[in-house]
Amino acid sequence: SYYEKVGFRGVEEKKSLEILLKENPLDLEKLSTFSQRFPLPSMYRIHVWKVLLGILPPHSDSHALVGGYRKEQYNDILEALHVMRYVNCSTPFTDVCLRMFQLESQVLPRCSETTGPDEENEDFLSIARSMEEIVDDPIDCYWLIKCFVHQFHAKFGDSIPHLPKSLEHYLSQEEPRLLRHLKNTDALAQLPYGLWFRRCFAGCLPESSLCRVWDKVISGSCKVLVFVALEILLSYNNVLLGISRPEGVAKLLCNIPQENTDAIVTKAIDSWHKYCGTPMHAV
Amino acid sequence: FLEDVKCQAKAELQSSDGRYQAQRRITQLLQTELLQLYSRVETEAPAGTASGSPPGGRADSYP
Amino acid sequence: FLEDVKCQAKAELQSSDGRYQAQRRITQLLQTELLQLYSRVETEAPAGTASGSPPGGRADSYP
Repeated sequence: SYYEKVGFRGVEEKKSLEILLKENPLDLEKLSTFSQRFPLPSMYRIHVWKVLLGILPPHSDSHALVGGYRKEQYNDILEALHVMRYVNCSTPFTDVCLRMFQLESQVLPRCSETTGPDEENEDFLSIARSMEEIVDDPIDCYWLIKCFVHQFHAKFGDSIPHLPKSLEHYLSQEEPRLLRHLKNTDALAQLPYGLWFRRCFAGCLPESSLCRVWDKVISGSCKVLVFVALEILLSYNNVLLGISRPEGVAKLLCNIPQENTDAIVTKAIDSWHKYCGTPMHAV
Repeated sequence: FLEDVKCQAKAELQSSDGRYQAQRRITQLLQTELLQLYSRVETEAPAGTASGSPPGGRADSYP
Repeated sequence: FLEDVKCQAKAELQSSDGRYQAQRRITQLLQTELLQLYSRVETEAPAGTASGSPPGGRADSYP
């Protein structure tokens, strides 16, 4: 049956990942390829993310040493922010992470400069809130947020502005009628691109679905985001065709029901593999 | 030769560690200083007087 | 194999350095904060009042 097949495949995948994780040094390219092709088993996800984001080095015998450094760095920054009263015991963890990130990037605002709502900070906080749901350990969580955000900007910063055009292209192939409708009602320009392509669906998808998308982003693809957006549009095709006000479209898409998001992500990854090819080399 | 490379790496790591420890001691001194200064400012300007923003309230001003 | 050892050493050194750099940022912030606080204390307690040690001479001792 389908489930047996999927279950069997899952076991095989888990075994091959375990083999990859036993290598010393770890082969980052193989690990990336694995994460591009298969969903990461949740028990290994955080570890693989930490390796792919460079929080842990490829050599497993350095992990204890480097992990110790990461922990000290975290504690040092946190302590200093407490002493300088940027944070206190009641500051939400994600706000603490933002201050820590700002301190490290040398953009911590001075006390006199009251910062208004800032888009970039809001994106950071949104990603941080989702990461907080995925990762239990606060030290791991801070490092994952920091390195995820950093890598995303460094690697994909130039591609992000082109993703809406790319989405339009694939929508024209899959559902030209919906594309026409969105254009005619001026909704196309008002799709929640920031939520999709800058926040990587943080605050849009529940964490259980989100981490399967982030597997792909962390292992090297931002294109997958386009296909998640595409599948969201396709699964609300009929509803969207009935909405003529652009604000209505945005409102729906910013608050999609959280029940069938797993199916949306599965379809998105399938069509991403279909259009962009499955990374094939050595696993 | 390999031993040589390993020794060099170890020495570099040790010097990085030394720099870190030195900087950490400075930080701790400055932090102690800052804590003392805060408590002095707060003692001299008890609640009620408008002496700029109370440092304690600072975290509140962030979202 | 030698490359391997070098890579490992480099990764370790980088993470140790990261920790040092963070300390440096912290030190800088603490210094700025202390300077501001000292100048505030001086403004609020003008010369003549005995409000502890004169902060002016002390702040200068920071680089």
